[in-house]
Amino acid sequence: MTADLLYSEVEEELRASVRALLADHCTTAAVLARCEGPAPYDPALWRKLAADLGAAGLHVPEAAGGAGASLRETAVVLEELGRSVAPVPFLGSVVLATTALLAACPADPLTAALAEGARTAALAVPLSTAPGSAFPAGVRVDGAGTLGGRITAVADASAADVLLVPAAGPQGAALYAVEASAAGLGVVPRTSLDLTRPVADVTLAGVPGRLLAAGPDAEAALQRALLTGAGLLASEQLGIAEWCLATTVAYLKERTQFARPLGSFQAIKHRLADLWLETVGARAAARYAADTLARGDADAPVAVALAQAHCGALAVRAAEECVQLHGGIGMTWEHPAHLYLKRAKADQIALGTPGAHRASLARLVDLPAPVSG
Amino acid sequence: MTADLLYSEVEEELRASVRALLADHCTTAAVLARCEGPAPYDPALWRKLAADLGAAGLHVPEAAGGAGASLRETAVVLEELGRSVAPVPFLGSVVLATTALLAACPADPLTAALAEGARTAALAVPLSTAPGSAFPAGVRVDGAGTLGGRITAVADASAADVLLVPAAGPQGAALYAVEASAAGLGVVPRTSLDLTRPVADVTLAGVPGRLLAAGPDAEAALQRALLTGAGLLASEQLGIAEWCLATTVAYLKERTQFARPLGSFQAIKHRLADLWLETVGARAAARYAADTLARGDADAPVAVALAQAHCGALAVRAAEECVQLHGGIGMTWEHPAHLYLKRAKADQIALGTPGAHRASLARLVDLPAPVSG
Amino acid sequence: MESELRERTAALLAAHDPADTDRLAFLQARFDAGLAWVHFPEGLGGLGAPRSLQAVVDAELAAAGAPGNDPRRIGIGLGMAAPTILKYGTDAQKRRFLRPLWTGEEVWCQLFSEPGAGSDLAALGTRAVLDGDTWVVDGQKVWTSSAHTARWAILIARTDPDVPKHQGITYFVCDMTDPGVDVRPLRQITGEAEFNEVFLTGVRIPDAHRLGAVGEGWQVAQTTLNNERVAIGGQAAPREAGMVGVVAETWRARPELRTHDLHQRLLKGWVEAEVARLTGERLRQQLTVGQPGPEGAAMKLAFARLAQELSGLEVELLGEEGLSYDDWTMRRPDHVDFTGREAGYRYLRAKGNSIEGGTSEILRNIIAERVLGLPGEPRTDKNVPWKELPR
Amino acid sequence: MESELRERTAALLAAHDPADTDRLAFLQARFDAGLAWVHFPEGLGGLGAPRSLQAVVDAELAAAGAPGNDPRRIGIGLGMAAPTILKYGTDAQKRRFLRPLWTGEEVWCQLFSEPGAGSDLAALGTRAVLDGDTWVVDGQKVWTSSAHTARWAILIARTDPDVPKHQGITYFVCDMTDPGVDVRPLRQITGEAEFNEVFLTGVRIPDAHRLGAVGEGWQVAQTTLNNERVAIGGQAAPREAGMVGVVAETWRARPELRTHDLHQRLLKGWVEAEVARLTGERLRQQLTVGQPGPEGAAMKLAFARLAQELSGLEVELLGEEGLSYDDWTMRRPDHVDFTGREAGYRYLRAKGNSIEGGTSEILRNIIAERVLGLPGEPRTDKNVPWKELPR
Repeated sequence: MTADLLYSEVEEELRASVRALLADHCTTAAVLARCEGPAPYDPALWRKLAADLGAAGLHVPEAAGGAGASLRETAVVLEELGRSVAPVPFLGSVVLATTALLAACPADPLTAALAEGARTAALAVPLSTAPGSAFPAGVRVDGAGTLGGRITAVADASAADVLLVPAAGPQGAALYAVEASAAGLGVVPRTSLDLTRPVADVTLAGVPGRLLAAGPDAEAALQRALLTGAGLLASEQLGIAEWCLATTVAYLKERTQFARPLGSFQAIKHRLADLWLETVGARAAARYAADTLARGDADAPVAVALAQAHCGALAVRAAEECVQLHGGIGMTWEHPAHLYLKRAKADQIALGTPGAHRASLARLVDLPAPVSG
Repeated sequence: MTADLLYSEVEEELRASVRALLADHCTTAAVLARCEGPAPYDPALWRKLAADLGAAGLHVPEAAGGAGASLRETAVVLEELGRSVAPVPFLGSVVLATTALLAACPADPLTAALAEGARTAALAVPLSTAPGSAFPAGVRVDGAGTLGGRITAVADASAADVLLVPAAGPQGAALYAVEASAAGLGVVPRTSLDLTRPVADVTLAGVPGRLLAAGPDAEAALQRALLTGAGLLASEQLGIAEWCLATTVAYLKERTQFARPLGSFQAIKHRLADLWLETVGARAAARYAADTLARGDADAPVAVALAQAHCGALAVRAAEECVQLHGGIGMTWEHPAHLYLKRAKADQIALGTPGAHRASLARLVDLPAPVSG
Repeated sequence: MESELRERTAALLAAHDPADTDRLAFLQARFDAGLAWVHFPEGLGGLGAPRSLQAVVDAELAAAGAPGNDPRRIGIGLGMAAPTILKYGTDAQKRRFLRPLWTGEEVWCQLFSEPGAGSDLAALGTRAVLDGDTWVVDGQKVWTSSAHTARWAILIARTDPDVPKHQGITYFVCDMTDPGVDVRPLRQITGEAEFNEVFLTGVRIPDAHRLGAVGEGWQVAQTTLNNERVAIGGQAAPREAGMVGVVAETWRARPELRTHDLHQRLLKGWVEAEVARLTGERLRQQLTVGQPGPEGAAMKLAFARLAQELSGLEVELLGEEGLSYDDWTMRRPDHVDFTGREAGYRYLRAKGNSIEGGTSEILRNIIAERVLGLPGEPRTDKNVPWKELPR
Repeated sequence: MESELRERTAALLAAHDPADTDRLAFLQARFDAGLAWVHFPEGLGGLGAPRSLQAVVDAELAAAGAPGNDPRRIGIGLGMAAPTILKYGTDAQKRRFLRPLWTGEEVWCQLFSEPGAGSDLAALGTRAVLDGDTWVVDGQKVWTSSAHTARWAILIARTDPDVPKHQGITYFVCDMTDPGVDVRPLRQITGEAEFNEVFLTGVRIPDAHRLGAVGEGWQVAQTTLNNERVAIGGQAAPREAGMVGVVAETWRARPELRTHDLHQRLLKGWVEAEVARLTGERLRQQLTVGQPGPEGAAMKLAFARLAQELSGLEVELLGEEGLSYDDWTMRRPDHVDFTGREAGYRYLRAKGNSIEGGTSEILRNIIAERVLGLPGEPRTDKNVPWKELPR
């Protein structure tokens, strides 16, 4: 194996910068206060992260206006964003939309705008879309070249300046850029399970779009985005799990019951040891996914499915244990545990459930299902 | 629900008698000593149980030479036999063969001989056959009316005086009685995972048989035997789990580590509490299966599949926990835990795995599988 | 006895035709006829009859269209306060409290848990100090359902901090209209607020409202808590009742959502749910013939695990739809309704099942020690005065 | 350094052509050339080089067809005795023991565990009493692999029962040919006997064979045990190595055995196995750059769980064939071979994975306390003289 599963010094420095930024500008109290208001995303934080710190362009080549690092670095940012359930459209804009754009037409000026954090985009597919799904047919291009149709449950759409819309064009699959301000475009936020990454329904009625790619290029761009999104989501899930584990451990060291710290009770200790073990595994799996994606390694589809199968379930379990082991306080709105639980549960569905990814693995590693039902 | 899930006083008395018999004549040391020898079954114990105590004829109607009780009482005997991994051919003769015979032709003199414990039979199907399986085609009836073919992994065959053999006859499915002493019949014991209920391969070459039932009657008799066997096996599995739990609890109360009884460690306590909970559930499920079978209730197929799905997995888990929580001593041949582990694991395969029974439930309770693989 | 009950029920219905009797008047008449809870003593709503015969009365009254007392609204009074008052109350207390409790004229709540005393309830710090013949209470309680609708509360407070924690507790009936009682809603992760925080500041309780002796509140509270656990675990239910039925229905109605992964998990959940149901049924049958088993704690454990597994499965099954939530608005429901809301709500609310009314961890301890007889852990808090405990 | 090693290896090969050198003579020459374990000191089989460079030497020698020292046969000597002798031994002990240990001339075994002291190893009761300059040892040890082939044993015994249990232990090298050593095979649930019970009756050990100070045997033993855990967890492996590969192969070869239940479980097991493999690979990479992580204990836990799950799944997958066993004959294998035998053997043998070399329960304690920093449980055995402990 030639994969590098460690974090480089540069990656650790990047992590420290992002973590410091989030510590200052993304307290859980602030996230909690914002999530029910009219503006669930934090534009100031987003500007600092995407533009000032340069996190939006890490995996964009320098020639296309980015930092020329790789998806490994972007994954490190996602770990930290997961650890703080930050209300920023990073997954939608930096991971999904930017990856699709880089695959479709990297020279497009939008690429540089996204990489600089000057503009924000979203990929207009339901967040639940798994890699390998059929090209969406919900939006059609009419004779006049405008787009019509509807896409449900799009992540980060309400924070986007521009939407990348897969559509069924005259020559088949096509990918368009549509301005959020365009007439005929509607973005209606849903009441979302995940309070810090709400989804929205997008409707298009005769909306003008700019063609980015068509045919196999459009299909490949979408698949690349979905695969990359699923793979890097594992890093976010790792971050969620790490926060939940660390927060729970800290609480249990302090909280006393029966004149002993709760964390001294063996049943609790063993559960946390098991959770730690799975988290250690998640780190290896998420790193492997990021590394194979960054290198364009042929094993990337296996690595992504593996990471999602493991990390998707782990993040939920870690958040559930966090709630349970905090006892009553973990059930209250004022404690941040529920923000992680809701993000973890939504992430479990996002870009393919663990079960869907295991089904992919069955094909990829030749462990076929029984022939009959 | 009209099912009676409790044990009647008569049933509790029966249990006490069987348990007393086994305490005297079926110590684990004796079972261990016998299991590797040339005679893995204990004929003296079998005679006392089947004939003297009358356990072979409990569910046989008085008119057919039995006690006129029901499968509920037979299930109680199985609980106790499971609790002591008794090396007697009860499942093969009393449950599988007798049930098939009662369904095929209850007036046959063999019924009374089996009910009295005067003779011992086995049902010649692989022990792994699940209810609902297609009628076996391994044995054929030739023009001369004799039987030829092979049946693998038959439980209790080496202890049987007579084999009930499903065969493909001239008019389709048929059930024959074949004397174990008949020329051309071979019963070759396999080296079996389960040391206390070995399986054997049965070969027939021109063996004369006595026709017991043909066509749909033969098919129904076999299905009735398999369904009853699977349902009552749950009681044996309950007995295994109860022995494992009780033995483990007793050991952990006594064994000291770090100057404390091992059973005072909370992680251990919680595991045993969970195991107890599943055992309590197994008792309810096994009783429900026995009761619906005894009453011929239409819900019996659901009850049997449910009981097997739960109890089959539970017995294995209980035996595995028994080995693990005994530490090194549980890994030794001299400790009886392995006899239960091996029985439990073989029972998990016997008469359908838990997965096979869950698949049955999917059909029975209308929870269909996805259409495509 | 059964025929006498049928006669009394008929007489009640004859004297108070449900069709033209005021609801409250009917309930009061039923109480006075000894048909409220037949196992209670005569004069206190019962007839000293076997508890199992209540079903006979209930069936006759239901058939006649008689009004019920809405147990869901007054569950804490019926399930916890009443048995405790019956066992420990003075005659005056029983006469004063039980009738309006049963009819629902007066709602009750329970002031037990504190922010620092949940599973370790005996560590509670709310203080009650005697001033003449009145106790003055200060402290904070939490997880109090119905506090905002309750007229009375059962309350435990520390009356002696100088003795070990179990010994210095006393049990009271607290008037929720006392000006020192401040009830604030406690919002949960579902968005709603079923429970309250209750701040007690100089609340005055006459000594006549003490239940049991001073310093024996812990023993009195055991009666309350044992009844709580029975109430949670003891109900019979048809197949596919509860969470499993909700998921099974979605499964049947929505073939396009099915996958083999979900199918296998659903089947496992169905098996667990049906086994739990049969276990509960067996428990019910044991109680009927007077063999109470220890399965009550097991039922609550199983119920919590199932509700969590199955509701989590349902959200996954719904996929894209599972990304939505029905409503985050803060509401004040008067009971938990798992089926009246959507999957996301069920998923979040079920997380409380393994915490409220005894955590799953505590229930496992109870099973291990009381049922299996495993030894307790080394205790460092047994003989230490409460005021010296770490907290 | 690397080039120097290559030169030395070439010189060794030039002076001792593997094609016409006796196996033992070659191994001795290799040891004397400092190429046995390059991180050991000069004169003791090494050159004080970085441990990671051993791979360079090994590769060159393997390419030249040089004989190896069969680490499987002498694993306890290499993995446990050698690091301990190196750290705590006198110069005389190092010179006497390390060379024949490495070449395999002398096999070693480990006399640590006792019937009453497994996870709580420090509770051990085997006594060693000084008689002049010789220790006289009496007691019983258990789970001793290689005892029947070993020339030497590392042994811990109690030399002072009047102090707390960790303080009264001393560490020895025991001569297995002493007439007081009685080795008996210990049969396992698989039918075979990998291990032994060792009865020690008046065994005489010269004080010169003590490792470390009297009463400091517990600290010395930590070196041995830490090396054991690293040895178990630290190996890199290709995808589908181990139990998962066996099951996957059966799955691919036998389509008629497949069911959806087994398929889902196999996929979960495959994911777990591959995640564990990547975790091990990450650990290896961390060690290479000198960041040893605490993942070693995790690897052993994960390995045990996986081996048990997957071998249990394999037996179920085989169905009727799973009812058979290959052979119950008592054998004395010199190593565990999971792939050389059938499914039933794998299933039974894997049960030991979570017991031997530190139970999974103890490993979870270690992770919780040493990695997560959770507080220890109340201890009642810390300051009590060994002889007063309950047992």
